[in-house]
Amino acid sequence: MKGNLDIKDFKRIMQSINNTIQDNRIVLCQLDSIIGDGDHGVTMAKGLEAAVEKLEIDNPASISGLLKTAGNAITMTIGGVSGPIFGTFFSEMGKAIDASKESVDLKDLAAMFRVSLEKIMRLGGAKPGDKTMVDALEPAVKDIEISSTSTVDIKTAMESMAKAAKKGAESTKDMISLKGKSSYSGERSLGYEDAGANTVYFILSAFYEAV
Amino acid sequence: MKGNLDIKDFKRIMQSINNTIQDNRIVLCQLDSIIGDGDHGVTMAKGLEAAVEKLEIDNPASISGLLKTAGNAITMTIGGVSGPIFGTFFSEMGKAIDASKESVDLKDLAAMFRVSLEKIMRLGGAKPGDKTMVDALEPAVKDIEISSTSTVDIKTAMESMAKAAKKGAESTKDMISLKGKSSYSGERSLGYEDAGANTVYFILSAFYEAV
Amino acid sequence: MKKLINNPKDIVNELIDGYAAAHSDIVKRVEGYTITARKDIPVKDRVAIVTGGGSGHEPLFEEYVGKGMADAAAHGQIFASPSSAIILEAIKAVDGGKGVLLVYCNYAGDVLNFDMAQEMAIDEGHRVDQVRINDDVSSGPKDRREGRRGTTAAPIILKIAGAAAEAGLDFDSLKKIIQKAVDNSRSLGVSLSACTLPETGLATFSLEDGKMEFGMGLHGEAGIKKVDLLSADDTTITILDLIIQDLPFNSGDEVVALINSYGSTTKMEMYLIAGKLHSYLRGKQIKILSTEIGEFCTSQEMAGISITLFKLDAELKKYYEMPCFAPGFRK
Amino acid sequence: MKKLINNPKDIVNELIDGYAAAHSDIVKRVEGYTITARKDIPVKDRVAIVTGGGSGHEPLFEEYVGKGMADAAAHGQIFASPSSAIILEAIKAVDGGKGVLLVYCNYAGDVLNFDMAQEMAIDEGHRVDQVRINDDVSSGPKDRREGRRGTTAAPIILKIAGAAAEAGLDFDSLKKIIQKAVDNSRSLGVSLSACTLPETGLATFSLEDGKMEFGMGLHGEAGIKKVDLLSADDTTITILDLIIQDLPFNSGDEVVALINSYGSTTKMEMYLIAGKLHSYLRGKQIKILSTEIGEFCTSQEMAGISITLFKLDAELKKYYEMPCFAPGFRK
Ligand SMILES: Nc1ncnc2c1ncn2[C@@H]1O[C@H](COP(=O)(O)OP(=O)(O)O)[C@@H](O)[C@H]1O
Ligand SMILES: Nc1ncnc2c1ncn2[C@@H]1O[C@H](COP(=O)(O)OP(=O)(O)O)[C@@H](O)[C@H]1O
Ligand SMILES: [Mg+2]
Ligand SMILES: [Mg+2]
Ligand SMILES: [Mg+2]
Ligand SMILES: [Mg+2]
Repeated sequence: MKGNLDIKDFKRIMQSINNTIQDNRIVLCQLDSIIGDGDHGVTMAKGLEAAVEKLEIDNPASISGLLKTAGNAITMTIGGVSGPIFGTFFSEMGKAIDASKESVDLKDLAAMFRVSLEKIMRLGGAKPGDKTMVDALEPAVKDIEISSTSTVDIKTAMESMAKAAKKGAESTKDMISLKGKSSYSGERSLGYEDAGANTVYFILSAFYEAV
Repeated sequence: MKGNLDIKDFKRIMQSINNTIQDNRIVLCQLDSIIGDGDHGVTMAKGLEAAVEKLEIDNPASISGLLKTAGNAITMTIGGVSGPIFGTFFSEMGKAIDASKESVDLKDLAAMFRVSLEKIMRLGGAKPGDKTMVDALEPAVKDIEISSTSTVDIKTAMESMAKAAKKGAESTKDMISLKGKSSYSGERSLGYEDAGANTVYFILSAFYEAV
Repeated sequence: MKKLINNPKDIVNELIDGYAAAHSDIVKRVEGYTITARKDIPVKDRVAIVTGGGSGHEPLFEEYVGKGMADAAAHGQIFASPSSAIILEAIKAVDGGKGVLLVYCNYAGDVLNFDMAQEMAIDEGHRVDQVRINDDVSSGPKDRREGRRGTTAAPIILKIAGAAAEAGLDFDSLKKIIQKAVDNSRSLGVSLSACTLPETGLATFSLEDGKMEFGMGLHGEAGIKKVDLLSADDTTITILDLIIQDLPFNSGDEVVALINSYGSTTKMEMYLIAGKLHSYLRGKQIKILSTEIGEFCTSQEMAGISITLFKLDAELKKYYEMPCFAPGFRK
Repeated sequence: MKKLINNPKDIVNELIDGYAAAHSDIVKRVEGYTITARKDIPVKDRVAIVTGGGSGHEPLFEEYVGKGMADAAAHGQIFASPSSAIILEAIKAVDGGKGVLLVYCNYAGDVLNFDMAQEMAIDEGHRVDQVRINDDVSSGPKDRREGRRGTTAAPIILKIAGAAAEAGLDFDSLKKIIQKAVDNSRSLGVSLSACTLPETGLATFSLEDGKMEFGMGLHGEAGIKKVDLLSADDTTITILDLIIQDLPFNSGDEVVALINSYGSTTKMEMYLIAGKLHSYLRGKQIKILSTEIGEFCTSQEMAGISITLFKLDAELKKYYEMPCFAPGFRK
């Protein structure tokens, strides 16, 4: 358990996220099938595979570079809504910090997630309550911001953040989709969780596990 | 129960045959599905419906004319193998007797069926054992020929003829098809009865019932 | 299988009316009959081509009626050849004095009815002869080719027939070149799922999960072998090997390759097959003039594909490349 | 659903190679990318058209690349729009100096990625603008048309765009006429059975026996109403009524009517629909210039059909009737 995360930690974290998404490919497709078009799991799996491969090849020297490289690989590879949205998730975290920064603490991390969330909301135009990944990410970011004002370590904070994402993902069950393919289902989207919101949970829990 | 059959009897017989074929449409399609292409029941049903309709319209004055009209209607309407083969079945019976003939007895009937059988075998080239309707018709014709040398009445003879057709149809189960669409199934046609052979049985049993 | 139909007994009739309405620039219905025909029949100064067969295989045959293809098609009910009466009517409708060639797929029912129609038409003073399409290598040994079924070579044969007729070939020469086109065609298909008869909703066969059947007929008649589902690549190679050895096609040959979907197999899958077909034939030094991909001859919504190879010589190539304008085939 | 595929992860890649091999007379692949393009790109002396979208809807989009249609199509994975990187590459590959118009179907993922690509291309000095196709009346109210999905009007819009580009219209005029084509198109579909994702084999929805759903999306997104299976005639009328009142189409209008199969619906069924469509529009005094029937935009092997009506004026009619030569659309 560490106070700060360095570039090696982030490499491990990205691998952990990739593994978790590969393992949950079908689950995520099934969630997307019910009210969307069913591709979310395979699309995300392709994106993270590409990100991890690109990191192998480029071997970026900084945390910032690593996160930007991973995010750009996702954006460049998978298209769909997930490509730009989840690509942005990583690349904006990278952009939020300086290339010279060799490690990040909990406060940095909270700030990075916040930047990411806001860019995603600007890019896709989704607000909390629209039944998207924002509904998992937004409470999760709030949660880590609270943790960052306390004395908990990163691991504990990430655990709590992942739990907040999980709760957020579950809360999408009672929402009517207003964004993306599931929005065509209108009221029929009630009663089912959003796929992308669950992806946020999987990403954050894989992050937590790798810390 | 009558010694001779007149034109009224033949009208009733044709209606009875039509009813029986309509009732067994699906059964005949199912038999044709397994080793053929599955249309035999609907094809025959269309043919007999057309025959009976044509008889209503033309109202032929003789038995010969009635059978020729019915047979031609089938040949003209339904195509496939069944059209020419079962059309010929009726029309050749009609051609076998003179237009002036007002009633037929058992001997006439046996001769008419024989003419029909031989024309069908020439037309389609099928021999007994090829797994076609000939395998029901041929033993049936032999059976009525035997009856016609005895003193039984037409009804009894037809009952026996239908039974012989039934046995003939059942015997096709152990044959490998050499004619028609089921011939492509080769050895895989073993174990299943031929559809057209069953049609012969249905025709003859409907004939018997209407006598 | 759910289908969008009206009165099940009236399907073929409605289908022909709808077809004639949709393509009224090219074709018409011969009123009162299940016959589709070019708008400008009877044809003057050349031999006419009549095709036809059972319905349920759309776009076969109606979409191959048009300029540079067939003059008319006689349609039977679903999976049943047209009656001789319908075929006779088609012959009479197109004959402009130079005679009529019947070009159709070799099935017992079709042979019976086309033969009868030919005989009747000759009795009525028409000049009529016929060529039977028998491209399906799975339906009989090579030394009994006359027993083989006609399948997806049909549009290619009709393309050649129509072009050669349009070019003004005399009756005997036309028959000869159509026969050569047939002799130069080989097809084989594979089925992955059943087709259902629209009138009864019954499947004409069943195929277990994870299995496919090579050589299954267009009506679900049993094929030559049932195997575990192969990849697109292995399916392509299996089919091509059987076709290539049958004619045989040799290094240096030039061919038309046609990839046909039986119904619910997607273009996505067909392009995977096209990719393998191209690399495999390249490896065998067989040149492809043209690749035709689509639904040319279906079995309702059956899943599966067939491949046809058509060997060209200078004459066939000339006719293949001539323009044609039918709803289902354009050059 | 059994499918003929190889490595599930490589489908789109192989599909594009197979497509380029099969139609090498017209198109090529832009090496290294899931992009199909006319062989003669970059185009000189006229504005270029780039289209694209998710795969799994073949022949959309690749078969609408060709002379008189799109210059290139950027392809995403199955049911996922192409990434901005791929779209950017397509823009760069076709731009011959007169700029590029992006013409694509309105889905959130496509909008995000085409927007990003446009921005990047403009940064790199290209002139780029876009028109979104949004013909599907079932996916939003009329007063929020900008939220509606793009569906089977795509080949018609690309036909107009390609013809007008070929005619040499300047950038702004071209954008205007493509937008007019979109504004004059309305579509609605009905689904009868599910589609499966080839990579997972999972169905994206299920539809009970005896039910059909109006307005279901091309990816199995829920539609506007689920009803008991209707006849072909009633299905046609239900769809037409919703389309006609939406634009609205009026007595005296002239239209192109396109009848699309989503996958396993047969030509047989489509011709029944064509028959009813013709008689129904005749009754409303709406004239049909041309009826296009086939698989134009599929959802894998989904059963169902859609109808598109496209209202012509003199200008649109002129461009619609100009020749075009793409693998999936010829005039
Ligand atoms: N506007 C948006 N902003 C943020 N996330 C979104 C937006 N629209 C959709 N999403 C997320 O994207 C997920 C769907 O991703 P994916 O299946 O890859 O996209 P597609 O709609 O192209 O199939 C949804 O579950 C949702 O969480
Ligand atoms: N050459 C033949 N002679 C007599 N009957 C035949 C011949 N070939 C096939 N049949 C009969 O025809 C029946 C099939 O009829 P049908 O299904 O209408 O024909 P199709 O093969 O055109 O689908 C077979 O069951 C068989 O009894
Ligand atoms: Mg999705
Ligand atoms: Mg049959
Ligand atoms: Mg049949
Ligand atoms: Mg998608």
